[in-house]
Amino acid sequence: QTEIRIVSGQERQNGAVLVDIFKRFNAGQNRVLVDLELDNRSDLDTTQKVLADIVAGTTPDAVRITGAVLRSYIDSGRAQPLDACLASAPKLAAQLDTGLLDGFRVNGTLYAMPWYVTLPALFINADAFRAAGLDPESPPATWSELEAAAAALSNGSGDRYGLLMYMPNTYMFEGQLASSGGAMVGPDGQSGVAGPAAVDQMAFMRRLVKDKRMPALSQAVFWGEAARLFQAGEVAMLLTSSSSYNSLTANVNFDVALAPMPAQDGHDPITMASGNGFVMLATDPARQEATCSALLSLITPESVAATVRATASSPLNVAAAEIPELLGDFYAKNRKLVVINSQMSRPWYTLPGRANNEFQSNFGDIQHEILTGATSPQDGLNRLAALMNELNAGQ
Amino acid sequence: MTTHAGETRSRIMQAGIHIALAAGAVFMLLPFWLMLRTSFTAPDQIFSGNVLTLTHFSLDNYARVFAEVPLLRYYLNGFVVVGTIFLGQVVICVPAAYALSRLRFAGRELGLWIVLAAMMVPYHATAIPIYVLLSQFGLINTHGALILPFIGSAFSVFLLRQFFLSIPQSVFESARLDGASPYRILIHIVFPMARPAIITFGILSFVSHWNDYFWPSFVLRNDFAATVPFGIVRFLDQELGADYGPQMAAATLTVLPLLIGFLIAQRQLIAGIAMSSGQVD
Amino acid sequence: MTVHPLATRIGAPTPVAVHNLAKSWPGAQRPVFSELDIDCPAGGITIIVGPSGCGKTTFLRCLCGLDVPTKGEIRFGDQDVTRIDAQHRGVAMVFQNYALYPTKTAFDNIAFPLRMARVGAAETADRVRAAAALTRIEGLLERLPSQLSGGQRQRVGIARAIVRGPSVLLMDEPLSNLDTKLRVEMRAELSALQRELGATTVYVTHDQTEALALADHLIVMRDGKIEQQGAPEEIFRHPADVFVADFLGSMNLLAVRREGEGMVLADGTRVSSLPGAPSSGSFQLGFRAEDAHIGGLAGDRATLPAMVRRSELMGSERLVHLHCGGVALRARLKQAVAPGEHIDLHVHASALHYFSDDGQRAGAVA
Amino acid sequence: MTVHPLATRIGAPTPVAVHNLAKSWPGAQRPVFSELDIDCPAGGITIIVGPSGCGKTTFLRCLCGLDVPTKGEIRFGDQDVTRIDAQHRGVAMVFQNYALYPTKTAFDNIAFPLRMARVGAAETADRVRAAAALTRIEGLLERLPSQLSGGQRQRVGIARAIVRGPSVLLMDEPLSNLDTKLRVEMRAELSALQRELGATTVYVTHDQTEALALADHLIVMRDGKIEQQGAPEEIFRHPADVFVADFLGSMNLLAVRREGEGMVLADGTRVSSLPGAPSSGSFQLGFRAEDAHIGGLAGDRATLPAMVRRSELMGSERLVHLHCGGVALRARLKQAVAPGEHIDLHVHASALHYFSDDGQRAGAVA
Amino acid sequence: MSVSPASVLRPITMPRVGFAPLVAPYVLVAPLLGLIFIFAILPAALALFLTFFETDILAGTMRFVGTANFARAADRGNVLNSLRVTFLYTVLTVPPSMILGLSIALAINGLRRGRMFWQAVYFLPVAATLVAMSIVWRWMFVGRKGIIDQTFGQAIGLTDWLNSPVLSLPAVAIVGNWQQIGFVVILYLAALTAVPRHLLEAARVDGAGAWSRFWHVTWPSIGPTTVFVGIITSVDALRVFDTISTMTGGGPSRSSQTLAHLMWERGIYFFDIGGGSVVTLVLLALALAATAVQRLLTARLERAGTR
Ligand SMILES: Nc1ncnc2c1ncn2[C@@H]1O[C@H](COP(=O)(O)OP(=O)(O)OP(=O)(O)O)[C@@H](O)[C@H]1O
Ligand SMILES: Nc1ncnc2c1ncn2[C@@H]1O[C@H](COP(=O)(O)OP(=O)(O)OP(=O)(O)O)[C@@H](O)[C@H]1O
Ligand SMILES: O=P(O)(O)OC[C@H](O)CO
Ligand SMILES: [Mg+2]
Ligand SMILES: [Mg+2]
Repeated sequence: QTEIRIVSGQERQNGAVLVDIFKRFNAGQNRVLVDLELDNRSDLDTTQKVLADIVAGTTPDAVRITGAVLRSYIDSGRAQPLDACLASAPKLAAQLDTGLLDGFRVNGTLYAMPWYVTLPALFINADAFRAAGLDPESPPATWSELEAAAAALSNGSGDRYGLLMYMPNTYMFEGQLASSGGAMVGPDGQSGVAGPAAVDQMAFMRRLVKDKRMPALSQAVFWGEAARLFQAGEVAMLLTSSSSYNSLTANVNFDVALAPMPAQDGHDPITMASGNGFVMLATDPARQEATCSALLSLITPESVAATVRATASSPLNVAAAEIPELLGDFYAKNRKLVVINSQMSRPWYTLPGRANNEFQSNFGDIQHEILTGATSPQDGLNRLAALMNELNAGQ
Repeated sequence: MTTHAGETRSRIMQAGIHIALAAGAVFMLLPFWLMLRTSFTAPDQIFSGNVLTLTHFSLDNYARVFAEVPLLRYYLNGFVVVGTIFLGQVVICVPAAYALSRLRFAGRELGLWIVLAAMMVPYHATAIPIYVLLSQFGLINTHGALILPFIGSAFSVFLLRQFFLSIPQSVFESARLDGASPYRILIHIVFPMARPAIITFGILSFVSHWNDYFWPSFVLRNDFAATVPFGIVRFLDQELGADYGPQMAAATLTVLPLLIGFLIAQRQLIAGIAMSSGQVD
Repeated sequence: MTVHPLATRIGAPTPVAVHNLAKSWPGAQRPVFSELDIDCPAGGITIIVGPSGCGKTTFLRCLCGLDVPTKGEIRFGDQDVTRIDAQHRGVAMVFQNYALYPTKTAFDNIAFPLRMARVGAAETADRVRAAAALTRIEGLLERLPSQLSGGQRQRVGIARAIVRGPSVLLMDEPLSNLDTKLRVEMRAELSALQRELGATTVYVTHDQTEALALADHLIVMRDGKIEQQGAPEEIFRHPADVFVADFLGSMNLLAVRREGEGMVLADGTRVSSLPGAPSSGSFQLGFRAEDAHIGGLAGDRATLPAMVRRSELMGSERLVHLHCGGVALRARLKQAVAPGEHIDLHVHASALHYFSDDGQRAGAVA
Repeated sequence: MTVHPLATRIGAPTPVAVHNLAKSWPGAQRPVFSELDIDCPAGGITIIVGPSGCGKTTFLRCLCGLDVPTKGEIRFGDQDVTRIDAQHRGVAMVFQNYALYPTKTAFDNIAFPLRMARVGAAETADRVRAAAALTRIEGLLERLPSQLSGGQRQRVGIARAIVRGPSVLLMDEPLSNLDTKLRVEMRAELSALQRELGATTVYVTHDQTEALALADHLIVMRDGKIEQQGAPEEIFRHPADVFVADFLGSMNLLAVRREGEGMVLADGTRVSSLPGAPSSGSFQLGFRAEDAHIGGLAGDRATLPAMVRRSELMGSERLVHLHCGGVALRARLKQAVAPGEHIDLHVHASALHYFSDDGQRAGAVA
Repeated sequence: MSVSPASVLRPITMPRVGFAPLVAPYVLVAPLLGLIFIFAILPAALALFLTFFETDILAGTMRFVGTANFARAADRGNVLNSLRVTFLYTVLTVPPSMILGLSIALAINGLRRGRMFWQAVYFLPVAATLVAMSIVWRWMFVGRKGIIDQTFGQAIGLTDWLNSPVLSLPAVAIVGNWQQIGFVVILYLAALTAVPRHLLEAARVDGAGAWSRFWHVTWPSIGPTTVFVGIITSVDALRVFDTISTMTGGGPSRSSQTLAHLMWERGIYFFDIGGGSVVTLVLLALALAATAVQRLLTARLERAGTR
């Protein structure tokens, strides 16, 4: 029996379901035993540990990652291709949503066994909507509607805001940018983050902040505050990842409605898909095979169904959504989620090599400076673009 | 009469000091009150109403902590880890501090410098090499990883050395003349005398390792050897924000044994430090 | 079991001798002492007196091995122990500041050297009790040092030093913290005890009374030099110089000039002359307070006119402070005198000491 | 003659008196002292002697205001100062353990009370120099206390106390750490200085020599009670009880029975009888070491057969330890005697003291 | 008559002891120095070694790059900024902790009753779990709804601390003070109990008032403790990480990024081991300087014989 070690962070978000999946896997055969290590912190901390493991020579066989760090694993040559693995289970492979699957490929090679994919959604405090004379059933779809609704929902004194539509990373930014016709990387291979679409977006958000329609949160307090503001009824619309669905709806005493991400007037929304998959680090063929078999158990219809129920993510395995006893009735009961899953999406861009974190962190800082008016949108984004080019060149 | 005037004035002074201390105590205790208040408030009430008052008393958060976190195991681990570190420090640091303060030998000044420099090295700076070392010995995920790096505590040596310097050299010389070897001096004279100082650094060592989160989170991958702060972090998620209720309940449960311990050992602590920093009668 | 050579003393006490001993502290300009040659009589008490800071404690520390001399050798019997570690020298020492173990009871403090020598429990108890009895602390054995008064602590220190019957016993001002009555008593006890134990004892004090009372061999030190050594009586009677004369028994000293047959003090006061006085032009005249008298005195004598400044009662006598030719003198008199009174002091010729101008003994007492 | 720079107090010296003073420590079973009535003569020296722990220091602390008495009143002149804080009483004190400020030089230590009183720089320097001269530490003014020997520290402490010319000066064993020679000299200086300053002085010591030498008014304390107070000469000559007799001048005491005309010691040794001895069946006989003689003595006298145990040189005399009828005695003799020798001790009738069995004075010295 | 003491106290033989006195000091310090070598010196040396390499842990490669890491650190590394922030943080924590700690200790020391109670109250934060407490503090500092903004912040017109490049560092410093004041109080209380009582009394008799007594007696005698506290708090300021990481993440815009945080960010978060090592080097240099200062100061105090 081969024992393989799989590491995953974000225990609160999806740990329980992962435990279930591998428990079933372990029970279902006796060639491979999965030793799952969960850790309840960000993926960043998980990566830090994996780094230490690599140095120490105790590299795990697979590690769950998000798109944000996928490139680091690939570009360093650590991540092992998984095309052959997936091909070894043709039936399952056929059931996968090819669009979502693309998010896990780089230059045509599959580097992570997909597990789930989340898209953004506009979380709406339906009670507040009604109180402000708005209809949660017809949520804002464009920036101008968004701004109008935010104006109606905020009291302008900084106690109640209408909206929170950014993140301290490029997840939301890139979605808006793509929707407005921009791109992170221009056709010339240079950074596109200082283009007019990006500047427009930042200027729009700065206006919302200035008018007290939207709070400006710094990176460190962002995640806790964003959730708290929404749950406490201080922000009526929260544009965030749908993976927050369960936790955001659990601890509130008001109705939550969901809507697709709004886009700039005159454009169709394009959202970023945040992939959650497993990178294989094992290099020994026998271990690779064992790891492969374990990872394949993640994408069975049953597993995907369980995952979707737990995380409100998009179903990777199309079969799962179609089989009534798996997800069919889930979507019947949670119609809101259908709305989210029907958004157009693209994989979330990350910088190559080891540069993404540094870029993301600088993005968060610069965005905060722009939102608080410490720097102008154009200046800030120019700085960001310069850094991005430098980082890309350095890899 | 003068008596009365004097008495009254000193009474007013005393009352004034108490009031000033109470005002400062608000600052010191407010976070604790928020912690307690949050831990006793039902999850959906935490952000509503006045955050300073406790209106919706509930034990749900504690129930969740006990349900979701193997707190007893953490306590046990905590005591094992902290206790072993303390014993190790006593065994390693007391002799070294004695030698560095009261024995003459070539290289003593160099040894002192090494100890002091080690006390200053920020331990995040050396985390990865230490990790590699521990893993070479298969210690990752074990109690050993939480214990070994802290046994050679430069801080304890520093504190103990201050203490030994305050003991007249003639006491040690006298023991030499009485025919005791350095080892027997250590056992018969130094250890009994160092008791107050040992208690002092014991409390400080206990507090810092009981509460340490960085290191356990770095070298542990599962609950096997996890200490109590793990229980708190269980309810913290970088991307979703914190689950404040249970988290604060866990924090309360973490601090509790320390507080009880401190209240018991308080008198000794002061006495020990008093000796480390100066006069012995 | 191997027996330590130093501990095999059977019967004969160990003589202690130092030869050409010097000690300098690193960085100090001058040595604490140098070229010290001392022979401590075996089984006797050698007393070192001298003003504060003259190197007494340092010398003791070299003897017991706590400090290493810079030069010279230390011999216990036939053995050169100069480089032997303190722990092996088998000497016992009573420290100036007691140096008791604060966490041990008086009993355990006293028993410590025995424990270190792995002496059995019964013998330990016997010895501790004997040492405690000698130092009169039988009732205090269960107390911690912090519960004892200064004098009691000192006695515990002495008991600890004598409990193993050391062949060499060093004491650094062991009685300085006792009151006069107890000091006199303890002094007698210590002396009796020392004779009985036969330990070669080196005893440091700055109290000349104690020094004269106890010494078999007396050493007067000053700034790391030996001013005089020998039998105490001899030193007292024939001090080698004014320092010794003054330090032991505070001699009155007057600078005098010869003038014809007589002697004249600095301010011109005449002093009746005497046979035996040096013939040099100027010298110093010394006599002790107890050798001055008023009223009839037969035989050769010097007479000094003096004025009474103050009189102190000293038991049955008086210590009278006088002025004579601008110099302050002291006399121990039976008679009561009033301040302001003018009297003639008589000193018997045999009680007069003469020193040259540079302080060396010049004439002999008859 | 110029006025001493330290003696700048104007007006008559302040008498210090305590009435019915008592002090108990909280929790202690018995008070340290109670019902103390003392009148310290204005401008004179009152000396308190007594064994360790009898309450001397505590009494001084009440006088200077560091401790508050439990009962009774303290008066400086006409003023009741019982409740006035130490800071404002204007008394100066020399502490038993020096209490020098370790981070200040000797100069700054001495100048401290002047600085606190905002005395100008020039006057401060003058006064400090005068006080230093009196205590003979002129050369040490730049040193820190840690660089001074024990005796030098004590002198700095004295200088600090006298520097502001206090009207009330308290000294707690100010000379205990000096060597005999210096002690005798300092004692004289202190006494002269005190007369010049005219400060009412209360002086604590456990050295009876010092007590007799300095006191204008002497108080013998024991366990918080006054055993006897009065002129020192009077107390020395007529000790009220055996405690005083023993403590001041360590009197030899012998329990005797009348037997017919003679007196018999406990072991049956006969002592020649004398007129003036009490007629009661048993009592105690006392005499001082310096009143014992061997050889011819005219007039009424007691004769005691004794055996020499040990002889200590004490300058020109010897302190001889003797055995007489199972009791240890001391005699100060001029003659040299050998241990083991049997001698007859003679004591003049006028030097004999009689005490009843319970220790009270029974017969008077003629 | 009883037995003569001398017959009881006859000489005893002393057992022979080997070379113990010569080797003992080394035997006693060896375990400690061994552990320190393994767990502090060696890793620190390694960190220094790595400054000259570009290390990619994921790829497992190491490339000698000379001083390139230093150049990058100077250029993009924000080392200067972090030096400034660290210095500022030191200024914001060391003197206030010491002054407040001493004042509180003096106040408690002057009490007739209730000393134990107040001691415990002020020590409480020392015993608290910092991970949990910094979350509480972050929450207290949150803009508008946080307690700070609602009370004190509004009163003095300083709000939304954590989002402000000016106030975020003071916010962390407040927590730093809160955490360590109790420790300082305890250290000073201990020192105050050791102030020789007779000196205070002597000063009283010499006519010194409360302030003079403090300045001339108490302050000099707690000198060694002051040095000790200064060193300890400075070292803590050099290493501060946990509160910064949970409360501000070094932001906004690096306004609260101390050296320790920068070291972590570059070395671990940005996968830039070489760049992180450069920061480590700076930190170690500061630590060594602090060691030297401490050694000089205390060596002088030890010699001055204040004890
Ligand atoms: N460790 C040391 N380093 C440098 N000098 C020292 C040291 N110990 C003592 N001394 C100096 O050596 C000299 C002799 O000191 P020592 O202690 O022997 O004097 P002492 O005769 O015992 O005096 P006292 O009667 O005051 O005890 C003094 O001047 C002293 O300052
Ligand atoms: N603070 C205190 N609390 C309780 N008892 C005390 C205190 N200070 C002194 N005493 C007790 O009061 C008694 C008198 O002490 P005091 O210091 O006055 O003695 P002393 O006559 O000065 O003795 P010595 O000659 O040894 O200095 C002693 O029995 C002592 O134990
Ligand atoms: O948690 P995920 O995978 O939905 O990630 C999307 C994040 O919110 C982007 O940081
Ligand atoms: Mg000495
Ligand atoms: Mg006293």
